Formats: sequence, C-alpha cells, structure tokens
Amino acid sequence: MSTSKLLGRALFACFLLWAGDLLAQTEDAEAHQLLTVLAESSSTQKKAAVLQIAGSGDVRSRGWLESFANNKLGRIESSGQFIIVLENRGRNWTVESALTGENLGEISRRDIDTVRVNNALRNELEGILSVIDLKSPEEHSRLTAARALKGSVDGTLAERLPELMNDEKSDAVRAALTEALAIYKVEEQGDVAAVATLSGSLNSEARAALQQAMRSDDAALVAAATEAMASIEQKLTLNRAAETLYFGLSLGSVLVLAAIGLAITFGVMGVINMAHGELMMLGAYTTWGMQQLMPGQPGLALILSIPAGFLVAALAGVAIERTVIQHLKGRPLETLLATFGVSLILQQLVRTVISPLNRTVITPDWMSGSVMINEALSLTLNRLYVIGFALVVFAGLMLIMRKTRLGLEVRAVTQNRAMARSMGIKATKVDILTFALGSGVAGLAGVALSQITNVGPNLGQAYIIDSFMVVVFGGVGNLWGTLLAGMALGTINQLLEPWAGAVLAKILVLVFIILFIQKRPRGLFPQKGRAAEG
Amino acid sequence: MWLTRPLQERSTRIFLGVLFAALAIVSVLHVFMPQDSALYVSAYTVTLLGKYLCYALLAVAVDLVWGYLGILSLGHGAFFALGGYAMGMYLMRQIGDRGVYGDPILPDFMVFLNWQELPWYWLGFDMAWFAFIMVLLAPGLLALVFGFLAFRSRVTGVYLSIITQALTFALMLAFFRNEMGFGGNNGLTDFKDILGFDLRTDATRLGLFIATGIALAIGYVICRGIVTSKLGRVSVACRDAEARTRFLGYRVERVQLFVFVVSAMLAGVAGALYVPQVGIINPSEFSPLFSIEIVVWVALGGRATLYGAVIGAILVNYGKTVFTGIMPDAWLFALGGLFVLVTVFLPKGIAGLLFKPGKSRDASNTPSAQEAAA
Amino acid sequence: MSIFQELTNRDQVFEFLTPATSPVDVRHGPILYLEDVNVSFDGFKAINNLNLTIDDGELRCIIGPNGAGKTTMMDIITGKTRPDTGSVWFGSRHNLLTLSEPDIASLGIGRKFQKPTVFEALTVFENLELAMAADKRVFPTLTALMKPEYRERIDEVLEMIGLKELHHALAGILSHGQKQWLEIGMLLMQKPRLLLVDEPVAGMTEQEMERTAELLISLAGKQSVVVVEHDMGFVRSIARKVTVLHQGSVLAEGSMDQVSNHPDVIKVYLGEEA
Amino acid sequence: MQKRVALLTNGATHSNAKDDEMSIKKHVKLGLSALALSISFNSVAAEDPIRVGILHSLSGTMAISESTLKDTMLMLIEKQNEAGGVLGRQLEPVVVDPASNWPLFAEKARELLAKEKVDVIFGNWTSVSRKSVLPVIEELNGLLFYPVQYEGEESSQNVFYTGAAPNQQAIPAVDYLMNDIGVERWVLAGTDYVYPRTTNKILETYLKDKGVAAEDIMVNYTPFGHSNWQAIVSDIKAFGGAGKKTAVVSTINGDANVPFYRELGNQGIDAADIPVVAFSVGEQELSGIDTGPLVGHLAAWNYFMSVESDANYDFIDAWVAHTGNEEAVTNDPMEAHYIGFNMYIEAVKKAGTADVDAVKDAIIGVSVPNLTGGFATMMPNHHITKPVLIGEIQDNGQFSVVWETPSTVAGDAWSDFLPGSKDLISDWRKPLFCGNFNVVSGTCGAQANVANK
Repeated sequence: MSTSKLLGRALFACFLLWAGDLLAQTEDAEAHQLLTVLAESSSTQKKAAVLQIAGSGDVRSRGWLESFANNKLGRIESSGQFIIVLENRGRNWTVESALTGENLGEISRRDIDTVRVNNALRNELEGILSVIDLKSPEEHSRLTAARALKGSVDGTLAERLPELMNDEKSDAVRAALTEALAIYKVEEQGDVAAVATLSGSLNSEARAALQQAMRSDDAALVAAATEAMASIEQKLTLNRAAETLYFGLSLGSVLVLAAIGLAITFGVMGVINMAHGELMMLGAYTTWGMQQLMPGQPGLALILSIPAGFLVAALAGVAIERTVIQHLKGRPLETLLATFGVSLILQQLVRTVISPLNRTVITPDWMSGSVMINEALSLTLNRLYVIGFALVVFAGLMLIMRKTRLGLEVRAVTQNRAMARSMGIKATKVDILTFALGSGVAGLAGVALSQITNVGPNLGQAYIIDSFMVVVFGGVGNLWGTLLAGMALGTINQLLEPWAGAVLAKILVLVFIILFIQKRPRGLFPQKGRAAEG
Repeated sequence: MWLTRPLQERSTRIFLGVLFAALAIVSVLHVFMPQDSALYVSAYTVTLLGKYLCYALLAVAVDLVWGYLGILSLGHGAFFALGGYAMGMYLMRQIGDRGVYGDPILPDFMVFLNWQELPWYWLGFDMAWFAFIMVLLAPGLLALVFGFLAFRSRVTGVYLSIITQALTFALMLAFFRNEMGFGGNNGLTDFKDILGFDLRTDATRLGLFIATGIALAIGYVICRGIVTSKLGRVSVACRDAEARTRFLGYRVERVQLFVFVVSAMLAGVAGALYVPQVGIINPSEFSPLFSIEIVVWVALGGRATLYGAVIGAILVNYGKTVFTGIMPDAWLFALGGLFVLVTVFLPKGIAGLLFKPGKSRDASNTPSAQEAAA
Repeated sequence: MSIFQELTNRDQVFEFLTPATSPVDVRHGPILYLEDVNVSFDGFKAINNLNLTIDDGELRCIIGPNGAGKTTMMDIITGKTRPDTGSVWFGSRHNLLTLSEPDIASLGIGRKFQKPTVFEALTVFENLELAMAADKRVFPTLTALMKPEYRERIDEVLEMIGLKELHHALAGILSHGQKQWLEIGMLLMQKPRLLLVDEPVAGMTEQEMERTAELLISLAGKQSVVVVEHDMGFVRSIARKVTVLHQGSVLAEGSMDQVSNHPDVIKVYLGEEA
Repeated sequence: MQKRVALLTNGATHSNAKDDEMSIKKHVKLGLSALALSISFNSVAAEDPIRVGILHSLSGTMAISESTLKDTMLMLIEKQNEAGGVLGRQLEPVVVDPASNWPLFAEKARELLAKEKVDVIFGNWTSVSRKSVLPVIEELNGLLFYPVQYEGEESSQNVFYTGAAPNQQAIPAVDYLMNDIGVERWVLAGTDYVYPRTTNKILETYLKDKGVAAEDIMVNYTPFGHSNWQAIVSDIKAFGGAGKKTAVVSTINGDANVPFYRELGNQGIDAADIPVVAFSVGEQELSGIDTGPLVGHLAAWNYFMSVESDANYDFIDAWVAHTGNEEAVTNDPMEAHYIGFNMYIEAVKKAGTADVDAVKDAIIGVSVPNLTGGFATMMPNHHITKPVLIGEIQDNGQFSVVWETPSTVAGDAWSDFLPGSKDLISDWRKPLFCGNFNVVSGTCGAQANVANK
C-alpha cells in the first residue's frame, strides 16, 4: 500500500490547491526555481518537488506536470532554459519554452537534458491530475477519476468525499465514489457496515480490501467479509466463463477470416493455394501503406484499406491465376508446390522492397481499449470489431455465392466444367473471378490481422496451416462448414489453454483434427453423391 | 528374388557405378592429396557431400511414396527428424561425464533445467544397437499408426497431404516444448564421438560420408527392388486407378501402408546419418517448410525415377550452398521461381529432360525382360 | 492315390476344400440376388426397392435409360456403394454387404467399368499380370515371380483379345476399343464366377462387336455374365433374358421380345426419344 | 558520399584517440598483473589483411535482427581501416549467410575457419545457433565474439561473450522492481526456449531467496511467434488483481511481443498498474510497434540509444551516415559488437599478432570504452563488465533511462542460482585454464580435457 500512502500526501496538497484561489501566475524566477528543484533533485526527492509545483497554484503547473509525466519536460544544457518538447523523433527536437510558451524551433538532441520521470512519480502525478479532474466539467473524466480513486483514498480525501458526492450529479460517479470510500473504510477502519456496499463488487481493490478484512481478528468483520467474498467469487466464475467463450469466438473469427478465402479457392476451385497467407500479408501491408499515405488519421486509413486491401490481394490473385494456376488444371497437388514457390517469392519481395522489419500499424482510438461490461469482464474492442468483420465478410460471401450470377456460374463450373462450358459459361473467366474473390477475401483478412498481430514478412506463414486445417475440418467446398469449423477450433483451443497451456492446446487441436479426418475423411459437411466419389 | 532383380537392370548398375566411383574418388582425393593441392578435398567438403547424400536418400524415400504410390507426403521431414533424434539421443548419451556439468548420466540441458533423473524414453539409448534399432522403429511405428488410420479410412490426395503436414507441424510444436525432454529449441548438440570414434577427426568424417553413400546405395536398391516387383506395379496401379485395383482383389490400403512404412524407415536412416555429420538436431527439421522442400527436390529431379530424386536433392542443396554465400536475397527468389517453373513447365523434371519422355518407367523392367535376365 | 482321388471327388462335401478362385456356394438357387435394395444420394433415390436374381451360368442383359441406376447397381454389388436398406447375396453363403471390394473381387466377381479403366502407365502384359488370379496379399505380391504357366495363360488371353503383338506397349496408348478388350481380358485373367460388364461395345467396330458377342456367349454357362448395354442391336444379338431398369427399380423382365412389347417399356423409351 | 566519409573519419579519430590513451593506461595496469604473459610469436607479413568472418543470418526469420549486426560490423571495419587498420594491416570482412538455419550455422562456421581461414568471427544471435557452431569453433580453434544477451551456463576458451549474462540484466532489473517500485508479486512470462527457461529458473530461485512466496510467482511459457494472448493477459490481470503490487518479467521473444503489448493495452493494463520489464525488447523491436499504449513499460539492457554520451552520439551519427537512413536505430547487441570489435583490435595490438592463441591470452584484461560513457573489461571467464540500465518506453520508440547500476557488473558465466552450476567457475588464465572448474571437487570439467588434448 506504500504507493497509496504517498499518493495521500499528494492529494492533501491538491486540496490546498483547491482551497486557495487558483490560477495566479507566479514570478518566472520563482517558477524557474521550482523547475530547477524538480530537475536537479534525485528521483526520491522529486516527489516533494512535484507537490511544491502542484501547491504553487501556478496556471502553468498542470502543463508542466503533464509534460513531465510524458517525459517531455527538459532543459537546454547551454542556456539552462526550461523547455517543453513538442516533437521528439529523430535527432533534432522541436521545443517551446516552458515559462513563456514561445516556440524555440528545432534543437539538437545533444543540447537537451530531459527531466527524468519514472513509474512511481507517474503514479503520483496521475493521482494528482485525477483528483483535479474530480472537478472537471465532463462526466466522463470525472468518472475515470473517481474509478482511479478506488484503493488510493486516504484520510484527508475521505473527509472531503461526502461533500463531493453531495454536489455530484451523475449516479455512476457517485456510486464509484461511494465504493472508493467504502474500500477505504474497510481497509483502514475495519468498518463492518461498509462491507455491505462492497459485496458483489467486482473491483479488484474491493476484493483486496475484503481479503484483508477476512484476515482481521474482528469476528463480525470476518463473517461479513467472507459472505461478501462468496457472492463475488460466484459472479467472478460466471464472468470467467463468459470471457473464455469470448476469447474462443474471437480466435475463431480470426481463423474463419483466414480460412474463408481458402474455402473459395481450395474448396470451390480445388486449388491448394499455399500463397494464401502471403495474400493476407499483402492486405496487411496495404493497411500500413494507407496509414503512411494519410498520416494523422489512422481510422480513416483503416476503413479505406478494406476496399484497397481487397483490391490489391485480388489483383495479386489474378496475376497468380494467370501465370501459374491456369497451367495446372486438375493437378491440385502440383498447384500446392507452385503456389508454395509463389509464397516464397512474395515474402522475399516484401523483405527486399519494403523491409525485413515489422511495420507499425496504428490502432485507431475507436478500436483500442475495451468495452467494460463490468469491472471483471471487459471485451477488447479490436477483437470485437474483428468478430463483427468476420461475420460480415462471411455473410457477404454467402450472398455472392447464393444470389449472384457469378455464384451460380461458379457452382455450375465446379459441378461440371464441360456442361457449364457448353451452356455458354466462360469457364476461364469464372476461374479468374473465383480466384480473385478468394484472394480478395484473404486481403480483407490481412486488413483485420493488421490490428491484432505483427505486420511483417512472416505474417502469412503463421496462419496458412491453421487455415487449411479449418477448411479441411469444415468440409471442403462448404462455407458454413468453414464458419462452424473455425469457431469450433477457436473455442476448443481457448477451453484447453487454461489447463494445457498454449502450446499443448495447439498440439491437441491438431491431433484432434488428424483423428477427426480419419473418422470423417471429408470433414464436418462432406459433399455427397457420385460426384464426390472417385 | 525381388532384392537382386534391380542389380540386373542397366539403370541401377549405372547409378551404383557412378555413386561408388564418386565415393572412391572423394576418399582418395581427401586422403592422398596434399592439403595445398588444387585437387585436395577438404574435410569440410566431405561433410558437405555427406549431407547431400543424406538428403538424396531422403528424397528417394519420398519419391517411392509420391512417384510410385501417388501419396504426396508433406510430413516426411518428421520421419527424417525422428531418425535424427534417435541418433542424437545415442550421441548425447555417449558424451557421458564430458558435458560441461560433468554429469555422468544427464545431458547438460537436463542439468541446468535441474531435472533429477533421466526420462524413461531416454533409457537404452546409451547402447548403440538399441539406438540404431530405434532409428528404424521410431519413424516406422509413427508411419504404421498414422498410415493405418489414414489409409484404412481412405484419406487420400489433398486431404492426406494436409494431415501429413498437420502431423509434422504438431510434432514440431511438441519438440519445441522443453518439458518433452528433447532439448527444446536448442535440440541436441555438442556430440563427442560415435561408436568410439571421435567425431572431430577427419577419418570419422570420411567414414560417415562413405557409410552414407552405402546407405544410399542400399536404400536405392531396396526401393528399386520394390518398384520393379509385382508389388511395384500394383503400387502404380493404386496410384493411377485405385478403385480398379480394388476390384482386382488387391488390398490397396495394405499396399500403401507397406510402402509408406518402408519409405518412413529410409527417411529415418537418412536423418540418423545426417545428425552426426552436421552436429545438431533440433525441431526445425520438423518444419512443414522443410518437408515441402523435399518434395520439390523430387519434382525437380523427376518423379517416379528414384535417380531423379537423387539428382534433384543434390542439385538444389548444392545451389543453396553456393547462392546463400554470394546472393542471400536472390536465393529465395531462385528457390521460389524453381518451384513454379518446375511444376508448371517441367512436370517430368530433369530426368524427363535427360531421357525420352514416357520412359519414366523404363521398359527394361517388364516381367519378361527380367525373367530373361534372371 | 485312391484316397487323394476320393478327397478330390468329395470336395463338394467338404466346403473348406472348394477351389480358392471361387468358394461361392450355388447349390441352392441363384448365384446373385438383390432384395429390396434402396440407395439415395442427397435425397435423390438412385435405387428404389430393387429386386434382382441372376442364376448360375446365366447371361443376363440389363437395359434402361440414363439414370435408371444401372451403374449404381453395379457399385452396390461390387461393394463400392453401400445401400441404405436391403440385402445382397452372392450364392447362399456370402452377404456382399459385409465385404470389402477386394474380398468381393477375390470371391470371384469381376467388373468391367462403363468408362474403360486400365492401368495406363503399365504395359498390356503387366495389366493382365496384375489381374491374374493369384495370392494378392502384400508380401506374396512383393516376392511373386513370373512362372511359365502364368505367361502361357497371359499369352492365351492376349491371343483371345487380339493384343498379342502390343503386349509391351503401354496401355495408355491403346485405342478406346483396344482398352475395352484389354479390360475384358483382365476380367478373364481373374477367372471370376460372375462377370459384371458395363457397356462393353461402346466405341467398337462392327466385327469387334461380333467377337465380343461370341466371347460373352461362350463365357456364359461356365460363368454367369451380367451385361449392361445401350446398344439394342448388340443386346438382341446376345440376349436370352433381359431386365429393364427404370428409376432404380425393375420395370420389366423376360425375353427380348417380351420386354420390347411391354407397354411400360415402350412408354419409357418413347418418352425418352420424344 | 563525401559527407558520409567526412562523418566517419571525424567519428573515427574521435573515439580512436580515446581508445589509444585508454589502452596505454590499461597496459600499465596489465604490466603489474600476471595476465600479459603473451608475446607475439610468428608475426605475419604486414601487407596481408586480417580476415574477419561475419556469421549473421541475412535471410530467414532471424534476418530481421541479425542483418543490422552485419552492417554494424562492416561499418566498424570500415572505420578501423580508415584509421589505418591494426598493426599496419587492413581488416577484410568475410560475410556468409547461415540463413537462420541452425545446422547451416555450423557448416558456415566451418567454411569460414577451414576454407576462408578467417582470424576471428563475429556472429550468431540465437542460443541454438551458438550451440551449433560451438563444437566447430573449438575443434578448429577459432575466435567467436557473441554479441547477444544470453542464458549463461557456458564458457568456451574460444568464445567471447560481449552480451549480458543473466546477472547483468535479469537480476538487477528484478532488484529495481523490488526496491524502487515495491513489486511483491511476479509474473515470469517467456517464449519456450532455453534463454527464458534458464533466466526464469534463476529468477525464481533468486526471488525465493529474497523471501517471495511460491504463490506470488506465476510462470508462463508460449511458443515462438505466439499471437493469441487473450487468455494469458487476462490471467496476468487476475493475478495482479490480488492487491499486492505486481510486475511482469518478460523474456518473450521478437514477433510475439507486438500482439502481447497490444493485448495488454486493450485489456487496460498500463505501466502504472502492472509494469512489464522486457529483456528482449529493444529499439529495433519497438520500431515495429505502435508505442502509444506501451509508454512506461520497462526494458533492461546494457545500452540504450537514448543514452546521453558523446561516444553514443558519435556512434549514432556514424550509423545513420552508414545506413543513409535518418530514422536508423541502434541497439544493445550493436554496442556489444562495438565493444567486442574494439577489444579484439586492442588485443591484437597487445599481442602484436592476430594469432588466435596469442589473442586469446592477450585479450583477458583488455578494457575499452563502451557507449554509455564507461569502460568494458574482458574478464578471465570471457565475459565482460557492463553497466545495467533500466529504461522506460517513450512514445517516440525510445527508452528513457530511469535507473542504472552504480558501477559496472562483471558477467557471470555460471549462475549462482542454479543447483547445477553454483559451484562452477570459469578462468581461462593459466594455470587454471578451465571453463567449468568445480570449486568444491577442485576438478575441471570436460571442456578442459578436450582443450588439452
């Protein structure tokens, strides 16, 4: 609890800061003095310096503290002038004066001493800023601030919280504050009444408080705490189960995305496209490229990369179909070898043309973080989007295959090439389109993956085998099979992982597939009839 | 007798002649040429050639199942690696107390992960004969079980290829795990000696090289014996018209199983000879990529010829040795391009270029001819 | 000697002594009979309550429009397709539904496919060699040697199917008709008790057809032969008893004249022509 | 081109002046100590160059990390040659590509020593590749400088370990977390291979010695390139939710890190709640990550690009000039090569020859400047002295140093926290001349026997 104690002192200071009429400008000399202390004192004394600045009541203090927290507060060696770093990439940094705020342009890194910060201090600063935010006009930041308080309330704050709650309009915030206060009471005062408020709370600090209470020697408290704990544990196990399921589905959706394009090229055309993974890679790189093209708006770039990624991969697909696959009609095993060669070439191409290093793909704000169902169960946003995306893509493909002319022709050609031809269907055209479609979908998968994993030359290899497993397991040439198989394998894997560990889980899934194929050589949903024989 | 039959056919005699001549020349140049002479073959080259021969044997094994039985195995690397591990375990035990921790029983990696006693599956590997039997048995059994399941339920073609890939992939993940007790990613290494011969002496290297050459010869004759026997013709029948073969009363799945197991054992032997020469065995030998590469050697050399497989294996790996030196980037392009070109434009491979098309099964082994020779 | 004699005489009694080529027991009734057989693919009823009996040594022709279920019926008899319901017996002792293709084949049922399937990568000679009745387990096959009597038998058949001079050619280069013959030859090598012949004369010249007809007739008696054929002329030339299949069940059965005057048959065929 | 040469030369003169005066000081010291027995024997004709083998993967999975080390070596050699080489001989790089294939490493090492006849090899990254070349190097009596932090438990008379041993990275980092952050609960997460396994074994013992209860330690291993971290991260979250301050000690390797940090960020674990200290995440890895959500997470290295020292600034300038890329980053293994290379040069000067055995003797005790403003000395166990720095990730993909060891730490070949090796020491000076001397039994292990053959 050491941190919260320290934080306590910080908070105390902040309340002084509220009490006194704020926002007077201290003399620059004085300000300079304050910062010098901060800059020159050792990391242990820095805390004191921080409190001083917070206490100074200077308008600029908040700005200083923030930039300090972000490692952006520095000093020019030569002049000793304090600066705030605006841009700190490369060897020359753009800075502005900390006191006057005037822009000082670019200064070589060599002349800048940044004021060192570390996590301990950052905790302090967050505490301070959050308490200041308790007064902020927007409910959202008040709520986060209130949540942040849980487990770090101290005597001083505890006295002020009730009055704060009274003039608090939002119930959510008030609830959070009440819990924060209750935690404090249970922890520090062993208040039995407060235990009731905590019962059923999923907040980890609350749990910690209760556990501590259970260790106390006050029988009544122990009893109450134990009871409260029981109710919490129950809730937790439920949430755990829900979470695992969610993990399973999200992994499944990734598998489905990776495999569904293959289900088209492999399942419908009988082409074993080992370069499928690299087509995904292209999609991912497209996303990166788009983000490079429009710096500053990763979100838009990402959305635009959905069509772009599809297009790029599709075109690549057409190229592969024309140059390689069309020469290998009815020789599936040979397509495997040839396309494997293609995959090697594509990988090396990316390595030499772009870089062997992974590329940074930025996650837009609306995709990072998670939606909090409750304090024990929150669904990560990027995966949520991926699940949705997978389902949309699947639905789209279903439509194309079932409702459009292309879909009809594709099915015709796959059932009986000669017959379809004689009915005036251009088989070659259909082949190209089908393969382009499958490849394009792979591109889409790549766009999605860029938000989950590395964007690098090896992205493809990581998924190709899994994708084949999914398709084969689901039953070749059956989209529903692919969907079901992907989701099933994903969930099985996640169910196994807790007790088998990540590696063993994967192995077990593979073995399971191998055995399953023995039982049902044509997967979950096999194609029946004389066509499928032979 | 099916094993001696190949010795009467021209192609085999030529092959063996070339092989043994090469062995002899290399040995002579290595032993009798002065170090500085241009003709001198260094120990480094000898080991390199030894490695190629291991790959060649592996390729022959793959050609046997793919070329003559039509089973495209993308998991033969697994059998190769298993043989290698069996040998590696023997070599590990041979180190004895000369490991860095001087532990008489436990290999080093077990000591610093403080394992207390040797896992049961390591027992017996201190005895050469046991290890050498395991070299055949481990891959053989895996092939037997896997093949039995697969062929019984008539998993063929693409499906088979993909589950063989799953098989080797699963094994790779398994061997990466340190709990398995096979040294995890580091695998087995720092071998000292084999059958009492110090692995660091050139004499031992030459010995291993020659042994590999002989193994290749024997392997080749066995495969040749099978494919020129009636069983070989039944295999081809299975490859081209499985159903028809069944209606003739042949148990296709048993034919497939037999040939598959033989091939797996040959791969195991190749692996076992590979390990002492390169000095390390680790899970990367299980990687699906490697298994696919093997198939490409065969495709390049020419399917269903056996000697084509040998040519392909040696050519590709020689190219690798050369190109990774001078142009590392270009190498992957070259390899990839090779895959595409061969499969698209050279379905018969180099053998198909060298000899008249349609002779992939040379007429010299029609029964009448053999009996005439016999 | 006399004892041996006796044994050989009594091998009708001791069933374990029946010849390996075909242990089928035809003393009580027909050599093959199908009862209430049903098969459906994805809901489509390929075979619908099919009942059929073939007597020992009979030559039976089966005709019927496309999709009548002729080939599917053969698949069932040879074990390639398992019916949903019904029973199929070979002689009175062998329930074919419990046996695999190789078992059925070695029991003595030979099949010639609609589309001639020979082993194109093997020579004509080797094709026949593989078909030859012999121990077909793995190791015997591995160590098998070409005995003179085998070669004689193969040469016989080569003569019979007129491919003598082509015996070293790869089967792949044969003409359609020659492949038909080769496949028939392979049937003969098998020494089957029951031959299932699917469209034997497709792609054959007139005189080839005649020879085929002679061959099949000559086979009948020693073996039972079931011929599926479209070519009415050919059927007429060999037919004793004809069965008409339609929509997976027997529409009519009897002599060629009987069936060709059968009203349903006429309807079906005219219906088809129109 | 002009500009680049200019940069390089003045860079070169800079540090070389330093090197020389330093080495003089050193020589005096060494004179006293009994180390400098070596006198140069058959000194080679001055004209033929010293051949420097470079054994780093330029293709395959490890190319990402290793190719930059190849360029570093080329740069260092170029600089040295412009400064007149050593002993009046130029240095000649011999580059081969082991293609991230472990058996190939052994093969290429043999090629370098037997065919190319190189005097020294700089190379390897992964432990398995080092293990694979080790027998070859020892058999052919070569010299190998190995620049990457590794699991220790090895000391070969032919190998010089210029990267960190566990006691130069892991243990100080844990100390920092324990004392400065007040961490009481530990997650040891790593990729399942020998380096994390060993490091975590050591840390486990170390923590338990420090009185950490077994239930406060959670160990987890994942395969290479693991990408689905959901379950594990949520376990960590739960584990950290028990009230005590928790930290993750990550030995997660390369590609697996991006999805790992992403998942951390998305599940709302930030450095303030559960700091992650990584041993395998450097500037180069960060260059492939969106560092926004990572700010404040830690890494322990012996060098950061952000270190504020002139030597470092010169090095960075030279590197940027060499690669011609303004954004080019430097990292710890590059510094290790920088140190190793300079040590080799010093040793050759001292021995007056490039002869392997002479250099082996001469190099022990040699001390050269590192890039963090201090000096690195080659110890008798063939490991070097290094400062240990803890850095926090910043949003610009750099680390800001928040803590460093008061003085440099000497690398320990045999960890004191592993039962197998606590009694072992390594000292390659005569008379002991043993890589794994057992102080209890007073005997030397296998390596010496082989060496003495």
